[in-house]
Amino acid sequence: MLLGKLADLGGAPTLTLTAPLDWAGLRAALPPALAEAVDDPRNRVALNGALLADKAALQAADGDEIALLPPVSGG
Amino acid sequence: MLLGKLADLGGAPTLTLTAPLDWAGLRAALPPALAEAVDDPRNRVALNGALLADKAALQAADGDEIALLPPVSGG
Amino acid sequence: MPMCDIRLLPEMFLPGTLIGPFTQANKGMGGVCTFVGEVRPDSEVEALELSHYEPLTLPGMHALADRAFDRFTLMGLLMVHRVGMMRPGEPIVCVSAAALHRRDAIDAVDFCMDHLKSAAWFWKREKRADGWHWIEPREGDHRDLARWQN
Amino acid sequence: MPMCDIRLLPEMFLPGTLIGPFTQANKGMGGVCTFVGEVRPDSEVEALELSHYEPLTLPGMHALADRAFDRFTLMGLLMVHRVGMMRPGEPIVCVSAAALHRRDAIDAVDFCMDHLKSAAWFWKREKRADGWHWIEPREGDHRDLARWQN
Repeated sequence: MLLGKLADLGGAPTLTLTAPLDWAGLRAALPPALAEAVDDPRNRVALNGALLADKAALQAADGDEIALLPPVSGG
Repeated sequence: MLLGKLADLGGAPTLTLTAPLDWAGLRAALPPALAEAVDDPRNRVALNGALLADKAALQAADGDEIALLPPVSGG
Repeated sequence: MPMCDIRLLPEMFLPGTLIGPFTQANKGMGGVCTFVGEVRPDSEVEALELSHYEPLTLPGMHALADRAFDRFTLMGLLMVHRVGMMRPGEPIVCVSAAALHRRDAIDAVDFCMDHLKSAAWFWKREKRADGWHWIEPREGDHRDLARWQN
Repeated sequence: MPMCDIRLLPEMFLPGTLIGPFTQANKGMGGVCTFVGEVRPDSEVEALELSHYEPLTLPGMHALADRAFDRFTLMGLLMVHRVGMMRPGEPIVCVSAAALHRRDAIDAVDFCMDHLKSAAWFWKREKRADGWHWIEPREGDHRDLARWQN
């Protein structure tokens, strides 16, 4: 899942990647502009709906949903 | 006009006094408990709907309305 | 042109009937903040009476509205206060502010409520089993008011 | 028992239809403060889209409501946020808090709005003549949020 402006960088709101994926694997699988953007500490990562405190510790298995979350802007 | 708790001290919401009245005359014409209460700086005085900055400077003529205003409590 | 609706109401009112038209009249406003105060329910209070002094009370509310317009960037302000005899649960005050930015709308309502509560020409008394009691502003009301003194 | 009504709405809503029942459900409350935000009118903005991430957004709003109940003495809290495509002038957010004392009601609405504005899982973009633009919180929004960090 790509949220907010990261969806523009990814070219679509969702991407399907091959599992298993760690942080290096995720970055390698993303389009270059998006791979660079996810390094920005303001962009957060959630695995199956739970925010990761340390995104570099990502370990995604088959069927897991990774969400890339840029800074929010609500109400 | 006696507002708020000053109406209780005056025994009625309005009193009719004989003009002309200055501050000493007003105090002399009021029931003693009320005369004492109006000295309290928290109690304000208005003449014909206009607050007096200095109530001791009161000068009321025939037909004027004096309002004795205790501290407020609204909404 | 800013819309300003200031009223003293001697009879029970339904806040929705005021807020709906106020919101409609301020279309394109960004945000509207509203506070409705009710006579606080208290099993010992049978009735509440709010007296006012006509020549000071309504002009004082208009002056308060002018200060709110000076201090905040507002598109509209509604300020309605009951007077007379009320029962617990009835609305006693309704303040609504429309502004392009929420900070102005919320702060204007806060400002007007603090001043209506302890710096407007109203006198409140409650009827309990043992008779009528005059109510004075709480210490917290004075503290709230002091926040705006700059 | 405190009443807590938290919703994400994908369709246009009329705030009055939510606030009326909320106020009725909190009879005997002292006061209720309500903020309604509308998509700000801007002649250059054709539409606004608010996206969210289901697994985080609604749980995040519930967590925000819990914090508001911890921080303020509330009787009820209504927090409704639009998602999806909106036109200028449509309501986008409605927060209403009922409390015995006005300070709690007003501050709770202020607190929830500041957090919804810059610390809730929403992403906003505007459609202008030259296409879509992502909107980020203004500097003032971050300052507003920082007020609560103690």
